[in-house]
Amino acid sequence: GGGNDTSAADDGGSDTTVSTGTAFKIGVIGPLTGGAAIYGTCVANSAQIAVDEINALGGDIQFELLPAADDVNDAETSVNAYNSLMDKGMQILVGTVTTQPALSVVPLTYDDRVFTLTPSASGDDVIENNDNVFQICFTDSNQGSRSAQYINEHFPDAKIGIIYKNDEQYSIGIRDNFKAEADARGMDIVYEGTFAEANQTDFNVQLTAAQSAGADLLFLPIYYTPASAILTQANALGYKPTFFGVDGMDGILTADNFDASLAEGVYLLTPFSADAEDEMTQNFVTKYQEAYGGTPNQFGADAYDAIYTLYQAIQAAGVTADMATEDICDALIEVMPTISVTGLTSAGSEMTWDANGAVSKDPTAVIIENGTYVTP
Amino acid sequence: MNKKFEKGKMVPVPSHSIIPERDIDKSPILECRHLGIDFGGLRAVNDFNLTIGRTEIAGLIGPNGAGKTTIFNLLTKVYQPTRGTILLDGLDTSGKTTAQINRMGIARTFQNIRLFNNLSVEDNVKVGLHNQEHYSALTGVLRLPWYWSREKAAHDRAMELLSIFGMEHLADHAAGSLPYGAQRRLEIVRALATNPSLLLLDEPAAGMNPSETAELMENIVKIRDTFQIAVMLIEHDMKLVMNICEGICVLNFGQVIAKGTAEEIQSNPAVIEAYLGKQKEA
Amino acid sequence: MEPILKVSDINVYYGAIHAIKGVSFEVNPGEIVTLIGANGAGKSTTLQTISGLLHSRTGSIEFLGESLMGIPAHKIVAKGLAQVPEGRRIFLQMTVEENLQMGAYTRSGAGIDQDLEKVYTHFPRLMERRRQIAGTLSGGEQQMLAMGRALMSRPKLLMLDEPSMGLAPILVEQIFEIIRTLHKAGTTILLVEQNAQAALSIADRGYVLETGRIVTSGTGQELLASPEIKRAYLGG
Amino acid sequence: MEFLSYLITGISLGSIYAIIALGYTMVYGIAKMLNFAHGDVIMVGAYVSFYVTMFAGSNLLGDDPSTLASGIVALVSVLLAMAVCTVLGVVIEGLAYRPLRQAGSLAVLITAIGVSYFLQNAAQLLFGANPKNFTPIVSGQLTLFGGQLRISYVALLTIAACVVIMLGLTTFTGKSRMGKAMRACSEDRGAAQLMGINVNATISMTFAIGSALAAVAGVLLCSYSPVLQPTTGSMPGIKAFTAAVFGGIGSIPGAFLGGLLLGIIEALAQAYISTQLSNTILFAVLIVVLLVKPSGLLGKYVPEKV
Amino acid sequence: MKSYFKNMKTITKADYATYLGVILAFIVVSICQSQGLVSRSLGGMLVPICCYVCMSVSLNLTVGVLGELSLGHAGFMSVGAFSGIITAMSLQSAVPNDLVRMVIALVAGAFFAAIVGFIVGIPVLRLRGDYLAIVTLAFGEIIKDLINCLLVGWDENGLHIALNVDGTKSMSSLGLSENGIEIIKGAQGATGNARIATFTMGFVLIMITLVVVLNLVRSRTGRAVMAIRDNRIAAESVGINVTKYKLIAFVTSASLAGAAGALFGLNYSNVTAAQFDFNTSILVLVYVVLGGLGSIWGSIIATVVLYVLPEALRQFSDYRMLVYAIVLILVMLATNNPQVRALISRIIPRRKGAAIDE
Ligand SMILES: Nc1ncnc2c1ncn2[C@@H]1O[C@H](COP(=O)(O)OP(=O)(O)OP(=O)(O)O)[C@@H](O)[C@H]1O
Ligand SMILES: Nc1ncnc2c1ncn2[C@@H]1O[C@H](COP(=O)(O)OP(=O)(O)OP(=O)(O)O)[C@@H](O)[C@H]1O
Ligand SMILES: [Mg+2]
Ligand SMILES: [Mg+2]
Repeated sequence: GGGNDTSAADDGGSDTTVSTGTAFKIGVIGPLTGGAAIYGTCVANSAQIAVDEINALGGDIQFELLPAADDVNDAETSVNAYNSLMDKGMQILVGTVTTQPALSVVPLTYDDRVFTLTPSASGDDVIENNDNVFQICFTDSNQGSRSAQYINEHFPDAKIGIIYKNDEQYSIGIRDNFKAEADARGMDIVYEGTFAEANQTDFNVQLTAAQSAGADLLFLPIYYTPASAILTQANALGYKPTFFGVDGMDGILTADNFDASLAEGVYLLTPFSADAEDEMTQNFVTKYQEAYGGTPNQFGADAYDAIYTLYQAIQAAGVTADMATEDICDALIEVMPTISVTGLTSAGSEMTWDANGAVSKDPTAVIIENGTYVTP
Repeated sequence: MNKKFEKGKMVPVPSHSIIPERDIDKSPILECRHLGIDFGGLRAVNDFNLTIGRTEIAGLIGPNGAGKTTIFNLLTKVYQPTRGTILLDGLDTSGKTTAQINRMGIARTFQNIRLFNNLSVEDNVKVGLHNQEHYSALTGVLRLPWYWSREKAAHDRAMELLSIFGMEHLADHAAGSLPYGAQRRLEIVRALATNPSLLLLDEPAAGMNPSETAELMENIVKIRDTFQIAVMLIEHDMKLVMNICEGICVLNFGQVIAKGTAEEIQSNPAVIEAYLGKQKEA
Repeated sequence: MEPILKVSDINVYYGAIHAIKGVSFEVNPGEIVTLIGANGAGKSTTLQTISGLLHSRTGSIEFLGESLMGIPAHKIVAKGLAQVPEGRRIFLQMTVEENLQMGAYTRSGAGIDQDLEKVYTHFPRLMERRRQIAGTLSGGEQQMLAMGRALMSRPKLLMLDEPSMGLAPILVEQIFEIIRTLHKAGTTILLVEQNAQAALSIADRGYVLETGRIVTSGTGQELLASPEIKRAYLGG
Repeated sequence: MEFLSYLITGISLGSIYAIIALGYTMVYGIAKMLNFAHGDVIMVGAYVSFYVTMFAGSNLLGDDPSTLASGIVALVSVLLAMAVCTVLGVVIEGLAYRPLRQAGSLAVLITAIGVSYFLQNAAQLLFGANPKNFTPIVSGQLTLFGGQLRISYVALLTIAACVVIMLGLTTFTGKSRMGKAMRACSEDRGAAQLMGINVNATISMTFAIGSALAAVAGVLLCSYSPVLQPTTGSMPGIKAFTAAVFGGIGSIPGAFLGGLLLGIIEALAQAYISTQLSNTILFAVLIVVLLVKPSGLLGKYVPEKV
Repeated sequence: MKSYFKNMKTITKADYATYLGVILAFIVVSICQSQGLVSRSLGGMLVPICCYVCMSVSLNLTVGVLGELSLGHAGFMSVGAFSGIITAMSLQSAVPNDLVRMVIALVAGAFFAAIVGFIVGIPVLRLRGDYLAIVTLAFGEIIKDLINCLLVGWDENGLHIALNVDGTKSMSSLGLSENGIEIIKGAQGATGNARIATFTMGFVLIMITLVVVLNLVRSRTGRAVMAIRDNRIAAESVGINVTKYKLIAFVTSASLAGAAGALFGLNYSNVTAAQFDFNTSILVLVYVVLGGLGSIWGSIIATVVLYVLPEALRQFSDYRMLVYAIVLILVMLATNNPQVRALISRIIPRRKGAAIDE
């Protein structure tokens, strides 16, 4: 632990206290309630783990993680959440968790000159028209075109079906880029079906249609909750195409009571696997399970990496917590393109950033075999 | 005499009239010809013919379920007639809506009181004045001078009308909170506010005690005299009907069984049998 | 003789309105007792308080020697007290026959069908319309139905709230005839009427209610003869 | 053949809507209130069934349970879910709705919304935000036409349950003493009391039945589409409300028909017109039907006696 | 004239108190803001609060005054928001002044919402009670779905609009020129909007809404509308054209919601159709009912309190929505408790003929 000042970091299970003035006040915004709560809570918890680790190092750089602010995955509430964090003196924002709220919050952080590092808001627009926003996750366009490329290379004759969520930017963004790339490569897309927040548990019609259109590879640029329903229902229909997911698919093996055998042979592009053998992942997953129960998903891993990235950037920039927020911001913007970070989600290599804020790490495809991710 | 009112027979005006002598020089205010309506299989009203003079007080009586209220509903287009025509002041009313009928000159009260319960007594009357004191919604929102002058006129007129029944002091009360009798009177005032030429009253004395009824009788006559309008009323209180109705039409099973003056009706055996019973009084 | 119904010193409020102010009266078994009074005097309120739909803040109501205070309305019916409410309040979307059956809700099995027949003989019109939806009946027909329905519970005390309202003269006579018949058959009746003349002439005793208070009482004949009553309620 | 499978999808989805709608219609018809918390009772029912099955799976049944054993577990889980939901429904009614008996219908509506928020958020705290994958109470399917047409047993069970419940409720409200008491309460509570009907008990009973149905619906819904989370009930709840209105709210056969049609329209619209606009099509059909028949398909239009 | 004023006294007093309260609140908040006494959190909520106040006051016109349950009010807000944003974004170069552009956008929002309100209103108002509720709900969902497919861009050739029903179209199919702006991108909504809404404008909009609603209610039109609410058949029998007055109330309500929506849209750099869903309609309905049907100042207070409440409850973290739900239920139970009501009516004496201040 750091000093013995009374400004307790938060109520999130931290045993560290930090001295006033030397700790960077970091805010997290994400959905803690509502339908997307699972992503937000995982981010908040994982960030806490990373912050505790860094504070425990006892170095000059200490973090104070403000209580995570709930945005219910809603653009309007996220602005309120942001303002409430600003009232609490937030200097750096790790957030938001999802794209739509990010689009509302990012212009504000830009105006306020608050350095922003989003773990998982992957929309291309999130880092457009600003200099202070950086992503840990890869952008939707990146994933979409990479997926198309991979499928084209490994399944050249695939008849492709796509099921995506038509009221979520993440899903649409990946699908649009996938389609553009696929069209450019002359790939054969035989079916496209959509669903919305309101009916994201029933896919019988889409699956029947995909099946009768002869799709033998289903591209699913969606999160794992609806994906688990798709796998279950496809199985019930006796429809067995190759499923190909993106990073949102990560977590499917840990979904409560999900019959993991259904996910056998599913491909996905993911930077993170909770059962990877490396020490870093094991450490993170164990801590997470101890503190919060359950297995963290890729959102959490991104958040964990975000905190460490921040740590490294602050070191590189040599900023201190007593500096003005905008100075911290400018300094960090300066150094971001220069640092390289190894993390849970960098797939063994290093992450670097361009000046625009996009991360460069290669989305790698894995296949689920015997309940674990394997590089095919 | 009775032969004149034989049902189903087309006879020139004003011989349908219950008392043809009244307003003999003027055309009748209301003429119903072969009016009828069915509810499913039930012929609620059939071949109803009636003519009412300009300033006549007419009574419509008959056993319960005879179709009296239904006739009011037909006249005011709450129900669309299955058969027949209604002429108001010589104009055909077919295809008109209830609201249009009111603007043409028929106002009514209801057997089950229908007031605007949450509005004040004064506002109830002002709603009745809706088409009398006219200004547009925009004028109202912008409160142009015209708004003020019309509102003042409406207020004055409402108070004047309420004074017929001496109800000015109740102006601020919510209509729904009034005693039953006062509610019935308010309904009449509201109907009068629409400036009708024919006023239909459905059981105006129901729920009133005899002294209140006596007062009501006077007021109905007073209303006819001051406004020079025709009044048609449904009532089971024979004292009221026999005393103020100049002509009475008796209905049974949707058919007219008798028309005439009070004396004629009271001595008509068919009416006694179907409706009056062995009368002791009135 | 023990009164079948004994009301003493009840006070009923509608929010801030004090509608019944210390009313006391009693009904003896086999009697017809009538409450008369102008509009808004509190007659209906009194009946509703007895049948448990409204509650008195003070006093007591005893029926067959048992206190009714605090007993919910549905249990009071089961004790043999039925009310024909003002404004009929029949079940508009049920058929005529279903309405009558609802009247016998507290009873089981025996005699319901006979009673149904009895009601139909009292009111042949209801027989004709037994399958009609009650909401489309005429006013008078509905009144008959409401009375018939109350009779179906075979009440020991029947409370009638303005049963003649809106009825054709011939039916008014009939209604009073029925009241007389019921009375002869041993039913005790508490009658509220605007038609004071008719009510007082069949009543054993009557009470006059004015703005929530009982102002006079006496036998039916006494009240009929009283000049004040004549002026105020008989349109004399 | 495709058409048939879409149709069957539609019918089984529609049957679920119908069961929920039956609960809605019961409560609406009798208590005259829109119980927007109904959808969340569904969710609670599903969670109860989920945990019972989980518990049995890990503690009672072996690795390879017999069909009979898992069948019994399924049945017990449904019964327990019904029991819990019945109690929940009665408690909600007693605590939140009964005090509002004299208040306007909108006050009750808003309270129901409050209850709905409460149940959803309580569920998130209790069960976590992580979605559960629900194990269907029956698995397997009927294969017809040499494998071209598959009908899952869940679908068959749902359809059968729906028909049985509809018939049962129709008989119950039409014929039984309690059923008639319910109809009487729905029309005029004061008059019903004068008939000797215990209004509070009757309304509690209505909620008990409605909530038990919600539990059944919850289990079937999650057997059909296996993702269970705190918000699971809200959209089906709204759809079912729509179905109830579509069929004529207050009418039991109407809720059945409305639910079924809604499911079929939704499935066919998704299959043949647009998955994007399936809700739009569904709601557009609803509006058109209501314009032609303002009281819903089977709603009885009792004209106001003037 | 004098006696007339005397008669109107009680009503106008309540109205003027409402105006005065709003003006005072605005002045106090503005002063605090200039002194730096308003936290960012509260400051950021001022404009949305203004929007929701207008929403609830206008919904009160439909629900409280007209007496029809509408579950799709957010749909009109949505129409207003997007038409407002399109207007403001297209005029960015033509009308450089933010204030003028904002006013034009608000008018556009109100106008288009009124048109949609009219189209929806004609069929909808033939229905009654809960049927109306379901159709407005359906309409709200339809609007949401349609806007989710809507692609809009602007360049010097004017507006480019496309409906992406089958997923085949994207922003590029609009064929915008080099310096065109993408305004609405389907489900992603409108992104990159200029945030030009101000608290002052919000205040002005509230005042306009209040004047329109209160003056309408106190006029011949308002009486007709309330008469229809209380007894449709009786209203017809005194010559009131029921459809016309229902429509007037409904369209007015819709267009005020549209203006509120436009202001809302101009306050965020990103607005999506999904934000104006059924839950938002319900939220506004909660404000209205909690504030008291027909009570304008009640709507205002309920809106402010309930909007701020979830924010004030942030310290409860995970429990905050649970606490919110409990507070909501308890308040409903308390305000409808006869004893509490009697107490309130003793504290705030009411006019005997309570019409709208009930
Ligand atoms: N909407 C309707 N549907 C079916 N039948 C109806 C309808 N309205 C009235 N009736 C029937 O038509 C007949 C005439 O009813 P109406 O109300 O006109 O009687 P009335 O003469 O006014 O009787 P009362 O003096 O009792 O009020 C009755 O038998 C009634 O049942
Ligand atoms: N629900 C109510 N709310 C408020 N006041 C009421 C209510 N019901 C009745 N009152 C008032 O209580 C008093 C007594 O009313 P009640 O109905 O008992 O009179 P009544 O003697 O039966 O008159 P009527 O002959 O008109 O039926 C009246 O002043 C009436 O205005
Ligand atoms: Mg009648
Ligand atoms: Mg009475």
